[in-house]
Amino acid sequence: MTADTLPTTAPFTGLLPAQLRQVLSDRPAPGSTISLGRLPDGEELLRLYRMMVVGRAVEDAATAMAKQGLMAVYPAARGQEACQIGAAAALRRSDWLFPTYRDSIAVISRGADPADVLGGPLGRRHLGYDPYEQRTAPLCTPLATHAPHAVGFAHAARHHGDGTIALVLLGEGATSEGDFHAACTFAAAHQAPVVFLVQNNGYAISTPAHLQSAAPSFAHKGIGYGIPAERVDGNDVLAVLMTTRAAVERARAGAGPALVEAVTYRIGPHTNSDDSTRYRTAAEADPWKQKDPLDRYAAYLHDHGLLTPATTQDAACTAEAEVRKLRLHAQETFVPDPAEITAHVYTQPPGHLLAQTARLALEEDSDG
Amino acid sequence: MTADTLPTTAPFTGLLPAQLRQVLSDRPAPGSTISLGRLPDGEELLRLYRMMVVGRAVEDAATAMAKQGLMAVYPAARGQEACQIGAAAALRRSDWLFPTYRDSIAVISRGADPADVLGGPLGRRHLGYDPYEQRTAPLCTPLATHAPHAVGFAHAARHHGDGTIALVLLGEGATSEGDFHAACTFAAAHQAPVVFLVQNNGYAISTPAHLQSAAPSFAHKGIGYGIPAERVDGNDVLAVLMTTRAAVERARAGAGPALVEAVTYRIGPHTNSDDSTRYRTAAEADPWKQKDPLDRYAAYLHDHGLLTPATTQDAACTAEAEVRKLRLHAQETFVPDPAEITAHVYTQPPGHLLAQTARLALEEDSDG
Amino acid sequence: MASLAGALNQALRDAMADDGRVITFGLDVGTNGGVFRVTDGLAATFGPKRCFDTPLSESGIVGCAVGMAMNGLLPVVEIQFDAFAYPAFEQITSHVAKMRNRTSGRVTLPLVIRIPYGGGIGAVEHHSDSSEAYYTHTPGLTVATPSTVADAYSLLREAIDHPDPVIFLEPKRLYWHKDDTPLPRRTGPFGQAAIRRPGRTATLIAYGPTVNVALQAAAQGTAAGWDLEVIDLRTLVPLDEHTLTGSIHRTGRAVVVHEAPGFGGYGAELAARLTEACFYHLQAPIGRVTGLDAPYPPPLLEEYHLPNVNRVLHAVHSLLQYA
Amino acid sequence: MASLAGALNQALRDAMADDGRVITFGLDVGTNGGVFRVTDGLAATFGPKRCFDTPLSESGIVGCAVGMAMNGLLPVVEIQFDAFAYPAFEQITSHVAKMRNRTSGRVTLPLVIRIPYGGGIGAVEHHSDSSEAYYTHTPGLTVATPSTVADAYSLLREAIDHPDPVIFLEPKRLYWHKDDTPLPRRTGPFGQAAIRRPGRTATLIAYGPTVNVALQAAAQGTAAGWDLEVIDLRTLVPLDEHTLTGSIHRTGRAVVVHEAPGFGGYGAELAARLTEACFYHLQAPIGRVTGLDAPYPPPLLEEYHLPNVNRVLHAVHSLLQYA
Ligand SMILES: Cc1ncc(C[n+]2csc(CCOP(=O)(O)OP(=O)(O)O)c2C)c(N)n1
Ligand SMILES: Cc1ncc(C[n+]2csc(CCOP(=O)(O)OP(=O)(O)O)c2C)c(N)n1
Ligand SMILES: [Mg+2]
Ligand SMILES: [Mg+2]
Repeated sequence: MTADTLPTTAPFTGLLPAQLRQVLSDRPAPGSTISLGRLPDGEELLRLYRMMVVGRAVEDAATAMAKQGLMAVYPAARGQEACQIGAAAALRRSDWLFPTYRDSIAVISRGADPADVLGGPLGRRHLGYDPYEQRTAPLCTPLATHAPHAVGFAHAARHHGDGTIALVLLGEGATSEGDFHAACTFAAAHQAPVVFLVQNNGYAISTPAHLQSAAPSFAHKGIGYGIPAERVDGNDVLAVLMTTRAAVERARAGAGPALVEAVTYRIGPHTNSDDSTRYRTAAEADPWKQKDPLDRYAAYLHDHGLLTPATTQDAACTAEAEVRKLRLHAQETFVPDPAEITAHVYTQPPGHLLAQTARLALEEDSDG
Repeated sequence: MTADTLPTTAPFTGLLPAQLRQVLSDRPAPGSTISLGRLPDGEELLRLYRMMVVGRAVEDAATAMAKQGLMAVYPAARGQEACQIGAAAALRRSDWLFPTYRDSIAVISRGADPADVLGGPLGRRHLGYDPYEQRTAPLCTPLATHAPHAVGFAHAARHHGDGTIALVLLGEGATSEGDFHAACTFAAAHQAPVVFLVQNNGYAISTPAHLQSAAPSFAHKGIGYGIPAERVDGNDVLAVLMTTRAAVERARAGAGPALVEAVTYRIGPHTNSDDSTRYRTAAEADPWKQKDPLDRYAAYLHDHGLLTPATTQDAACTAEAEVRKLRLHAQETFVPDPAEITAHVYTQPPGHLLAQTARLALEEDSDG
Repeated sequence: MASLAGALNQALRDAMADDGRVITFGLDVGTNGGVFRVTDGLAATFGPKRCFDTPLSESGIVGCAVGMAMNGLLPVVEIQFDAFAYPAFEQITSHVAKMRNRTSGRVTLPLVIRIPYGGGIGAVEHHSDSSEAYYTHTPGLTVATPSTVADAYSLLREAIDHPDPVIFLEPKRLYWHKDDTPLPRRTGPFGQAAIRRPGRTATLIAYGPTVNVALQAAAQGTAAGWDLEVIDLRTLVPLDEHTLTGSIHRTGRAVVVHEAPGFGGYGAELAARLTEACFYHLQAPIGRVTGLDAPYPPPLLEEYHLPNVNRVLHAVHSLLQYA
Repeated sequence: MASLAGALNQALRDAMADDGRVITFGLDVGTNGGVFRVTDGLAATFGPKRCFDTPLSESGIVGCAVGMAMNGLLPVVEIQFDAFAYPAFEQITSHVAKMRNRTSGRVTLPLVIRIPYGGGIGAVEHHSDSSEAYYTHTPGLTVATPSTVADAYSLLREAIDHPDPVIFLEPKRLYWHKDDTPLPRRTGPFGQAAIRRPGRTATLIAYGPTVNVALQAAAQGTAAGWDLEVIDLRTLVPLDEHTLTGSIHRTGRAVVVHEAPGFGGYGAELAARLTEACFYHLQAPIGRVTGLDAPYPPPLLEEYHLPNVNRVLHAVHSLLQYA
């Protein structure tokens, strides 16, 4: 696609998606921000950069830690940093994010501690952060099931009239699940202020996107619900941010839900226990590596005179510090407390569970 | 819509539906068959007429019988005869139909005995006909769940290479269920020879279609799966037949699944135990009564010199005979056999079920 | 005279009047007032923000309720019939039941899923399932089921007040059952079974639709000189073991009566648990009178499937052959 | 030396070679050979018509299998993990289980739903559920679960040969378990439990992942002078009551061991049923050693959740205090 074929219409004005939206160059000539609205200011641009550098570092560290056995498993988002950081940045602090297992760094970019966000993979608890504190729902594993939650949450927000928006992240594979369908149907029928961001990273484990759907694009799924949709270059953090922000703000203005397909690529395997050489060639990733979201964004900042040695240094240091903290946390001895297994099932546990908990405590006593 | 705005493109050539397709007039000037292909011949036209007359009579008799307590419940399709008869007529004898609880007369029009087809409502068995004999799946109640069955069936047909097509009937309400989504996704991904016919009769029980979906039409749901779709006047038996046949034959030719939305109206309540005055005015039905599918078709046949007193007489007599047989069947004394409850659960019942069946037989003996 | 459906309606109405956070939605619950009329008039009284219809997806209904409960509302959703909760099964098991636990108690879900259940109304297939065992086996769920008009009101109010999610099973064949209990009235908290009839010969344990069957059996049992105790569980989770073991200590014999298939049914848990708790007191194994281990039959066969007075009396008779 | 996963792979391979109607599909089962490699190489051997990947919807997978089974194929589908069968729950309960019954035996569904289940592999949430009780309570389903390499092969072949739908539960922590059983070998039909270790002190009843736990407990129990019998059920439906009652007649005591939560678990049915069948032979109530009544815990806590040798021995000890 060349610059002159870029969409010239404002986003979400029709039911069919426009062509792929880009801001950053993936070619020598710079891209175009046509009709996506005002660019973020310099400070926000640099904050995004720092978040992406931190995100990349956390991704790589977590993958290494999973290989070392310090984590149960890690589903890395290497190559998807622009989707994750760009999408989360489109939210106000008061808005809510509904992420999947792959969206750790989106959550981290909202301010949560990496050690908390990786609580699940670290194996000590199901979820490490407080959803209300982070205004972020639990990282969700059963595919697409968090999408109706976001719709209900947004519906309630509209009920309260508090202007909160819910942003759902999900993979292109998850769009095939019934709950994606339910979520879109309800969102549109009740005009809930919710935005669905589909990260099309090319694969659902080993299954390529073209086996997932025969639609012209994942954005084309919007029209069947009456939800306006856009496609965006998912390795272009500014396009993701600006398109998602357009969606978020139109929802806030009462215009209802929107769908964004961010086209990207999962550079690594599905998780550290997946062997992607079984189903794709290494060469397939090459063009995507050329479009590395971090490199492209750095080039953009550089072209605009924003990337000074100081900012680069600052980002690298923050990243290093976060990774160090994370590693230290993972290496701390963990003293498991079996009572945690039954402690949170009910507010008031039923008798049979209390009896079981008591037996468990006895067991611990006799062991200890 | 006036005749000159009628679609001029062949059906299923694009991913977006054309405008409403019609053949029969719903105004003084006759409609247009533009690009739907060749009209059925005179014999088929009259067969359709007879089926519609029989269908209407069975609908009305069944509703009356349900009110008299001769049936558990009856979900009438009055006003939807054109959808039901037209759609079923698009199939070859070797093709399979996957109907819902509301599609009794579609099944009857394939040759099944009304008393068998109404076996469920009559309360004696879950299903009265042999699916393999009628090449018709059981009438399905859990909404949209039969749609994946049809896709799997069609997939298997393609596997066998036997040219069989599966046609799914479902209501517009059922399109919101996850299984509709799964069925469309699988059908398109595997290019299964299956056709989805959505009877948009305006309501899902009391819920109007516009609360069900915010899409421009139910046909617009096709594009999100990469399934070409068409909208058709559901009270126009020829438009339903010809559009569905186009879909069926293109599937047979290997072009994959298609979606048809037939726009119609449920003239009566949801079932005899529903009170539709709670949620809609009687006046709302008036324009639809003007578009009665039977009247419109009779007018067409009359205009084309096909409706002789003999043919009218013949249809009326067939209908009367069918209704008489049905009533007689319903009034026959039914001697329930409790052993039927456990007889068909397994090919080889497990021990605990055999023991239960034995106890049941003892009970019967001691009672009898 | 209120019917059970009327009592449920009044419970919803009172809860909605008392607390603006209570909302109710589902299929046909708005204008139409629900297919069993349990939400009759609520949309008119409280407006479409508080009582409304949804698109036709049970997973959407339950999934949205989860999000709403996370965001300050108290959703009470209606599933139209028992078997139509199955499309929402993943939401129920993986989220409704687990949310509190997986967030270490940080996110609680105060929501109620109302499900008309059971048979006896001559309905066609998929409209008469007794699916309680799926829910009672799922940790994190609280499961209540009323058998009286007073309990219908009171248990539903308790369910709405409850901090955790409640599966509220409404015995549909009792919807039109009336009595002259004055409402509103609270009958006791979750986890408290009710001894509907005291007795010494044996204990009949029932809930929801089978409580009346047990009571009728007890009444007829007097002819044989039996004095049968009838316990109505009211909530299946939490289970009132105290009342049950107390009763068995007195009677030495017990029969569980439920409509669901027996194999792996809730009665199995009762039998296993109470046998363990009362081993020395039991004169006979705990009997189970249940629906057959078959899909719910067509209307004209349902009477052969459902537990009835004869089968209950037969079970008591069998137990009395021991010792 | 074949692993349990390898035995399953060979069973599929042999069944597919023997009968052209057998096909297998699901998530990532084609090129990737399944996340547990159970379908490894099948797409290469039999081509994409016989072994293929599907879009990401479990309801679609099971729903399509129903249609295929109606149309002359013998589908064997893979669900990736236990909890991901829940989106297919409506298809399983309302169609897979009921089709034969609702068509009065005219439409049978020869299909197999393979589900890796249970914990013990340090997996994150939603990847370790033991959901057998949902299936065993649903009339119309047949439920099998192997604990040995030989049974993995044989039971899967039986399942594929079976005329009715089979829920085939694969204990994921045994996938890499190897032994030197020569394959192929048939080990006995559905409904036949195996006495893995004869004994006279008490009967340990286990299946799938807990059979080895029971065997280890039996081995350790000898130190206390106990001679424990270990029975592997192999199929949960049909249940081999004969072998179980025979064993209890000899031992007078029994403990059920399973990973699923105890409340309303399959063990409840065993306890209830066997107590009724063996009332006079039981010296003590039937014990249950099960997972806790909580959602499956995070990896570093799972050892406290799972039945283990100590808990089994403790249960035996408790039973021996009776009489
Ligand atoms: C209901 C359900 N089925 C299956 C899985 C197993 N699973 C985990 S991730 C995954 C692939 C998801 O692909 P996609 O939605 O594209 O997200 P991505 O992993 O690419 O980020 C699968 C099948 C699951 N988590 N939930
Ligand atoms: C899964 C499921 N949920 C709810 C129902 C109850 N129900 C029966 S018919 C119906 C309305 C269906 O509307 P639509 O699909 O438009 O078909 P129509 O009845 O108009 O023919 C509902 C909600 C059901 N049968 N299955
Ligand atoms: Mg993906
Ligand atoms: Mg409708």
